[in-house]
Amino acid sequence: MDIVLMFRFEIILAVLILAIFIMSLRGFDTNVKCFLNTMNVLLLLNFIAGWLPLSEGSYFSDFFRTNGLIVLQKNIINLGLLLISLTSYVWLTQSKYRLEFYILMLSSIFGVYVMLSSGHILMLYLGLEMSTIPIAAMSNFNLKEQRSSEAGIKLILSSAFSTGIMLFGISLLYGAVGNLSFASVIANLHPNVLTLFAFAFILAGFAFKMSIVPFHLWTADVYEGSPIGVTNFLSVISKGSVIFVFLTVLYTLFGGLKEAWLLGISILSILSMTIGNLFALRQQNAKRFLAFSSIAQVGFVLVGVTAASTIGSASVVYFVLIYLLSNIAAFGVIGAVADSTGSESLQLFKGLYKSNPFYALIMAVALFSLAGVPPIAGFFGKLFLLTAGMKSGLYVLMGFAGVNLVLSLYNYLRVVKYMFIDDAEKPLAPLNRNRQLTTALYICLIGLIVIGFVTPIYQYIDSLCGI
Amino acid sequence: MSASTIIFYILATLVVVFGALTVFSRKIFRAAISLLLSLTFIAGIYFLWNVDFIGALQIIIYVGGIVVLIIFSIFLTHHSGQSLPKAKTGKKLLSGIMAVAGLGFTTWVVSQYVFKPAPGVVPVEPSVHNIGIQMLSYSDYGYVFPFEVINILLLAALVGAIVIAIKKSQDTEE
Amino acid sequence: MDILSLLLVLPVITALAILIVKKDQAVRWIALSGSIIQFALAIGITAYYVSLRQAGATGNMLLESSYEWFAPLQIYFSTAVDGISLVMILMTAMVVVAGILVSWRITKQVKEFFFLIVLLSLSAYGFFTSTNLFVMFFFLELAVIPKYLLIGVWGSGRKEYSAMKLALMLMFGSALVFIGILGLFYFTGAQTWDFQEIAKMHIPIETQRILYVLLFTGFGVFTAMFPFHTWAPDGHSSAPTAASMFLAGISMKLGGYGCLRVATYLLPDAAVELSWIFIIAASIAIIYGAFATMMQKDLKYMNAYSSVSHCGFVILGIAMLTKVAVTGAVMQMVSHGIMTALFFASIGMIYDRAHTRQVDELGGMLKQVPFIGSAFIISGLCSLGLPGFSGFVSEMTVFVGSWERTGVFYRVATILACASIVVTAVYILRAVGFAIWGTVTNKEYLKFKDASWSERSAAVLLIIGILLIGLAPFLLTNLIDIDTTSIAQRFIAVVGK
Amino acid sequence: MEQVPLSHILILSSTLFFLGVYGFFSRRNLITMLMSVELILNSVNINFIAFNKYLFPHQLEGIFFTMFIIVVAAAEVSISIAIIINLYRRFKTIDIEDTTTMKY
Amino acid sequence: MNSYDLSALLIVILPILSFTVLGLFGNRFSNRTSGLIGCASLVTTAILALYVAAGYFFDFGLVNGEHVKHIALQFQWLKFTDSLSIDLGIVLDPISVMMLLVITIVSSMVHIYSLGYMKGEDYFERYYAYLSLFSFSMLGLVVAVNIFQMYIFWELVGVSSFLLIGFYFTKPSAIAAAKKAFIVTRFADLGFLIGILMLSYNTKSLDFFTIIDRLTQVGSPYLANFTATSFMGMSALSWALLLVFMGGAGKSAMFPLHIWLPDAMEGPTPVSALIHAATMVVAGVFLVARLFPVFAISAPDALLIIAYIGAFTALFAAVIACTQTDIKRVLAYSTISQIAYMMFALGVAGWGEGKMEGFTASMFHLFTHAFFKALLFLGAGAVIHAVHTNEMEGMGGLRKSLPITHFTFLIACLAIAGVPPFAGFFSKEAILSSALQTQPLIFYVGLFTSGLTAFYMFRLYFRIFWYNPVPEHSHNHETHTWAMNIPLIILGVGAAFAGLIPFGSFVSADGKALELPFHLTFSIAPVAVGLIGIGIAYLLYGKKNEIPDKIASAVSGFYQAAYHKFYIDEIYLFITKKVLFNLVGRPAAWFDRTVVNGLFINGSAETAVATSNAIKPMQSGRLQSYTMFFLGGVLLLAALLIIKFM
Repeated sequence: MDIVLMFRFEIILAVLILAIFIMSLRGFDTNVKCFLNTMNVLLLLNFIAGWLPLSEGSYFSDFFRTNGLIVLQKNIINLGLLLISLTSYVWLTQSKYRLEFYILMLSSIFGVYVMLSSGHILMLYLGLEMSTIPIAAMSNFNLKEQRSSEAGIKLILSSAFSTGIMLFGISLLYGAVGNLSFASVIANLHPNVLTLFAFAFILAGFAFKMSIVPFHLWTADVYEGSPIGVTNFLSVISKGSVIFVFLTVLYTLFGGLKEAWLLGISILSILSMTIGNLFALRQQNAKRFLAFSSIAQVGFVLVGVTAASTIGSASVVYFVLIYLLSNIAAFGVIGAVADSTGSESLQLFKGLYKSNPFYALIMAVALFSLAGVPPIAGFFGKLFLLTAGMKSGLYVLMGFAGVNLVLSLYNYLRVVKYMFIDDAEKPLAPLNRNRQLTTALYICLIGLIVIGFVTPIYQYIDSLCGI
Repeated sequence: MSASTIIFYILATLVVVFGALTVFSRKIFRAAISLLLSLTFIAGIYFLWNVDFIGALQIIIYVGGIVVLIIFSIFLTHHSGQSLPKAKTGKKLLSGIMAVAGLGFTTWVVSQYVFKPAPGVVPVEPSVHNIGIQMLSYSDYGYVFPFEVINILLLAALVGAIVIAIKKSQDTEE
Repeated sequence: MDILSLLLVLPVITALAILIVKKDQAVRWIALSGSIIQFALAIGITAYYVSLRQAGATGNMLLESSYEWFAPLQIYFSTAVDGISLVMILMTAMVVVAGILVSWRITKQVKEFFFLIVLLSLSAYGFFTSTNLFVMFFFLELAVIPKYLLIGVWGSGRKEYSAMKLALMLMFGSALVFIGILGLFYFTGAQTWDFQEIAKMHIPIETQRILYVLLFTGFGVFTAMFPFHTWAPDGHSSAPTAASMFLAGISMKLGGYGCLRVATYLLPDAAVELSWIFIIAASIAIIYGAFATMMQKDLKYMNAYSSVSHCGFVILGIAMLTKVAVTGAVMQMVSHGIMTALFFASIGMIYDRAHTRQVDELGGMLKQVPFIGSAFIISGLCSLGLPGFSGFVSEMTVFVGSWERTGVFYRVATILACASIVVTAVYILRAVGFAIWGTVTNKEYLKFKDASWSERSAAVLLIIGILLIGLAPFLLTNLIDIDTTSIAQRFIAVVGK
Repeated sequence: MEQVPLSHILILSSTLFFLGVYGFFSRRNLITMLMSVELILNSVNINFIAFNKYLFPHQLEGIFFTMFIIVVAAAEVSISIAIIINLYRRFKTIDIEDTTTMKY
Repeated sequence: MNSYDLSALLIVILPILSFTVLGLFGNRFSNRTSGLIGCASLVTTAILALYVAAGYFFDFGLVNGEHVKHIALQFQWLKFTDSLSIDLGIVLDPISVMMLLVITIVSSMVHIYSLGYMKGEDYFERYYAYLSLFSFSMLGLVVAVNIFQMYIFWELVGVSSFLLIGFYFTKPSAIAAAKKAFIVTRFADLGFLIGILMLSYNTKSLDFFTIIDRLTQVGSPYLANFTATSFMGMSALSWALLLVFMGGAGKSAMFPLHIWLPDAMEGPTPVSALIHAATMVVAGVFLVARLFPVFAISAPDALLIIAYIGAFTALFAAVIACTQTDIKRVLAYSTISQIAYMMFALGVAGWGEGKMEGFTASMFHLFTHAFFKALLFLGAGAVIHAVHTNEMEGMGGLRKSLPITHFTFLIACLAIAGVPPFAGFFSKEAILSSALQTQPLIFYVGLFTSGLTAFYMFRLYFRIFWYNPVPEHSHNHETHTWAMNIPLIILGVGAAFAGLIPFGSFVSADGKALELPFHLTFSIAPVAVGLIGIGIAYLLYGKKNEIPDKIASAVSGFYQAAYHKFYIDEIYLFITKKVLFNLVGRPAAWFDRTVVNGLFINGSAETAVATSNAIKPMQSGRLQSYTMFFLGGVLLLAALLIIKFM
């Protein structure tokens, strides 16, 4: 029974994938609404099941391990999954490949779980690949759009390249430590030429997935080209999960190289924040805009990562939770606008508050959260990251973070300005609201407001990170 | 210098030469064949090292699977004998510089580091038998979990590839 | 629930009520009654505080309470007040009531407008009452977006540019502040945000130096300290009347309060060593702001620059570190808060009618709208430091206090500051002469109606405030005496006396 | 048995690796880029096997890693090829220089 | 609190009460009611002032034959430190009581006069409110116990003057004049303020009498400290006192801060009589008198400078007065000249037996001047009221139509010209004699000025009342009503007989009675000079003739210069408009817009945008270039880490 509980996330996912196959065999997926609603209910159940009692431990000779924090991270991912499924409702009703969408998405999630639970670099690698490859396929799902295909090929090829780089680093690391289970790496890792070299290569692999500058260049193009649900998934689940794993990688796996990675991470953090924000400055496409914004956000995450302690990981996990809600909400609104107009231009948001106050407010809350403006939860998320970052006393890093707070505020306020201050030449008609999207947006909204004030959430995260 | 060493160096040279042909050849089909050969010689090196299983895997999956897939796709997307468009010289130069710099750097790094073999251990024969047992074992050093995981990956890849590449009838009508 | 939390809960309730009701008129009345109750509450708390003090309560701050918030990060929702924060709260409450009254005739998106206004007031109350630096920062930041939206949506002129500039510059300031606060959190050895705790720590001078400059500059941005003042002129001039009143009256005081409470109080050694930087900045702001004011043609620009100049006195007083100067700075904050609110209110009333704020396009206002004209003149006279109004006592206190710092440098700075009173007279009289006196230049102006009841009540309220401080400054100084003493206590070794 | 020095093997793999990198950077055809990726992965494989054999023969870690790399590569290639075919079929190009509709 | 103290308090309180009532509810009253409220309160104060003066000079103020100071009231208003605080209070000593008398009497006269003069004007109640405010401020100023109290009321006086000058606020020239008056005096007050700061810092007190004590006692450590540092040959104390004097010079229109006073004539004429002739302008003299012991004992060098400034101003203003054609301006320059008289009288005085005569003389002149100058202004007001112009051109031959005005005006002119036995004779006599004792040069200047004074005053007199044989517009204004005539008569009596008071026994620097010297032989010279002046004036202006123009053209350069007030206004205008506005204000505003905002703030925003554009090619859409960045990043990172940590 313990084992079942330990593996419940993976088991449920496998069952879900199986169920979809069965449904497809029974022709169940032809009834679009029924199928999608069933899926949403199943994902809700999946989310609820994640909160069943916890069982810690490791299995399969450290290939799989679990603890409170990992369970929490998986739960956060599950929440994101559910919300993305809800926000993609309209797109899915129009798409021919809703069934495949779910299969691929769930496989990717499976990869994420593997990655999160990994106790061995092999599993880390497998999880990473497994969470990426299906998405590359998914981002090509708008088959008739060249942008979508481009996104797919860019993602898969650059991902393959990055995997190659990372594997090269792993192979050298293997040469240095002899066994790639976490325990062995931790025990045998010493800073020397080879390990530092290997570390840089491995770091780059993770940095690629998190779209950290200068490994980020695929991000904007892929985000722009992919269907919006996939973009959402990429920006939230892929990125969030890799951030979670990254914590383990740095704090545990490469704890022996702390001096070195502190420097590396600081530099990457500064680059990410600055370049992400600078690029976001000019964007007119909503998805590209959010792509660069998410690059900058990761830069902030790295600031928190530098703390290398409980507060570091707690603040990062907390932030990812908030970031997930904010981004899903923002993409939800963008999706609603794009679905009815067929365009993702930010210009469409002009005067949105007058024509669609609900969407405008949700978008504003999401953007404020991303910008880190009180009383939205993003404020706390961002500031806790900075609080964690200050622990190492890196004034230069903090200075850049400060400047980037300003830059990012400009970026988000630009959109807020469109929505609240500017008038549209041709106002949008009131967008239709479906129950699924509205539910998801409300969940995000409430989450974004509540998470900052209901402190047990942070305390819970903190207590888990303290283990 | 023993025979195996000499064979190794020959194989290594071949691997590099055909690898180079893969990336330098202007004819795509020729490039594909060079890749095939290069991979095959790598398999040769594996055989030389007595890791027969991996060598076999290399031939089956790489040579028999991946490269064939690639060649198929070349057939699908190219007219025969078509030369590849020339890359810009600047780009080539830049790529070359980066590759050479990287190679130099890497060589320097591995030459700096003294690799230490694990002391006094009993080697395990990389036989198919041993590999098979470990592959499906769930005790220490058992790889059944990743083995299962990769199944799902392959499944997903299958589904994804089908969705994208399959030619549905209604597509052609449009 | 303790009484200070009530001070924060009330605006929240008001804001929620505003969100719920439908009719514009109801929104206005809810906002007004909420703010009046808040004002009454503030007075009540002050009375209670005074009675506690008279009963012999010691301790730097009274009415302390603390709730757990983010316990793992030592963030507690702690509140307490002392005399300084009380006078700031009173000032805020007064300006809020006046601001709401002045905005009575807003018709565009009424609900949102008053919601944001109440939110702004909440941020000020929170800032002044919290003793936890993080919470303080929370409230400091809380005000940024409402300000942006108020200017952007309800503003005029180059509102987008101004609003954006304001938001960004204030964000820059808060970023500096936050880094400074983090430094205090980590490097004082206490791992606490509670500034009363931090005050007890001995912080190494190297750390102090960095943090002092960061914090003072950061809060200085809010106070429109040279050279970070340029958000003020554009922001004020584009903002709707009530927002200008809040910006200049309250928001700029958040900065001053922070400079005093956080930067100076917590880092005494660095303050002694490095305050010269800010004395220079303040002197420049005072005299240069005054000269720049002289050249302005737009009334709001004029008052905005004059605010820069006047807030220079606040910085100067704080940086001079003597008890009298600090007292003067606090008085100047309160005085300027009310005075500038009145100034903006009367400018706003004129603008509502004439749709211009250009000095040379106006004229004859005193004849046409005597009440508004008189209000303008009164605020002008207060601004130029006429005895009987609040400006005089506060400026003089700053001067006397600054003069207590011996040394040529401090003397020169003080003299420069004093010199500004002449320039102030020039620009105030210029504005009064051209815009308020004189003959009506435009036939349209003959149709103007004098102030409505709401405008009258707002102006009267603020004038009462100005006069109260101007005529009975001892009320104010007695209230804050114990606190300025305890602040000045930290510098006695250097500054003397 | 006299062995080839490990460093020579590493130089071989590095050479292969950077050959792949060069190909990936300079070839305009998507399929040749894919082939370059295969070279990169193979160089990694050589590393793993060599380390396993030379340094840590008591476990089969490197061998297993290689196996998984090969399998994953297969999956990756299949998806890539699918996308390439789709791209070619609909947009008649597999030139990387043409897949630049999204930029800046 | 005895009845005297209470009266003294009431003197100060009543005007502010009437101000409050008129200011808040004035628009609900009829003009008549407003006027009566104002008059009633001021007349009451005048009566109370007489009562207090009588009490002080003959009863409670007289201790062992000396007049000692009496603090009627004092309370702490604003505490800075334990030793420094602004106290408000009422001190009664010879000079303050004397000033109380002057102010209340002149003020009540003006209040009454205005009932007639301002009849039918708009904002009548506001006028009375301002007048009351002024009276309050002036009274508060003279009874100040604390130097800061004096500064407070000093500023209030300034602002009420500003409001009254700008009373015709629709008239551009009035607006300009009001601004000018306020700004010039404000500039002077800056000196006063810094002087206060220096004094207070060095004596650790703001209390007048403590300051005086600490700076005059021999061996006082405060004094030693204060005089220890010196700058440009003068001790810090002297500088502080000179700065204080600068404030006084501003209010009292000493050269070169006199320029506001002639313009201030834009105000209603009664206001000029009250503020710009009798009371406010002597505040500077009063200030120096208040600190006289410090000046005389510890900083005689400062006092000397004051004396010379006074002497120069007296002469300078008198010369200008000879050329002006606007009758109020003539009076204004005359006022400047007369105040300068008082000022140098203080300047030539010293401390110690026999040297303090100048002090008493100065106060005496202040006292008598108040009467005759107020009278002159009110008379001029009556004339203007009748002919509706300020310019001499429109006047002449008015003696018939304005007999009462004519008669009182003549008395005033005789008084100011120093013709015995009118008031001015005695006070001027005392001043000149004290000047002769210490500074002969100043004596001669004073003597010459005295002649000039007689000349220009009678020039004025003849020009108004004689000159033209027949008045063109002879609508008889002797129906001026009692309201305007009674003050003229009362003041006329004062101007005629105030000099007969044995002033020295009441007011002196040290409180001891002082007999002002009176030598018949000495008087000959001044009186003769005065008569000569009158004679010349008669010759030139007794009848319409060509001689004045001829003389004017004969010395045209000098005449023009004097007529244009020696171009001082232009110099000021140059400094303010050209230098301050163009060289400081405009550059400051420009710097702020362009450099601070443009370069620094917008510049950083533009830099961000420019950087954003500059790095745009990074995101070229080319996968291969992306991966090149990737590899480059990896290699650099690896290199960095290896270099840094190996």
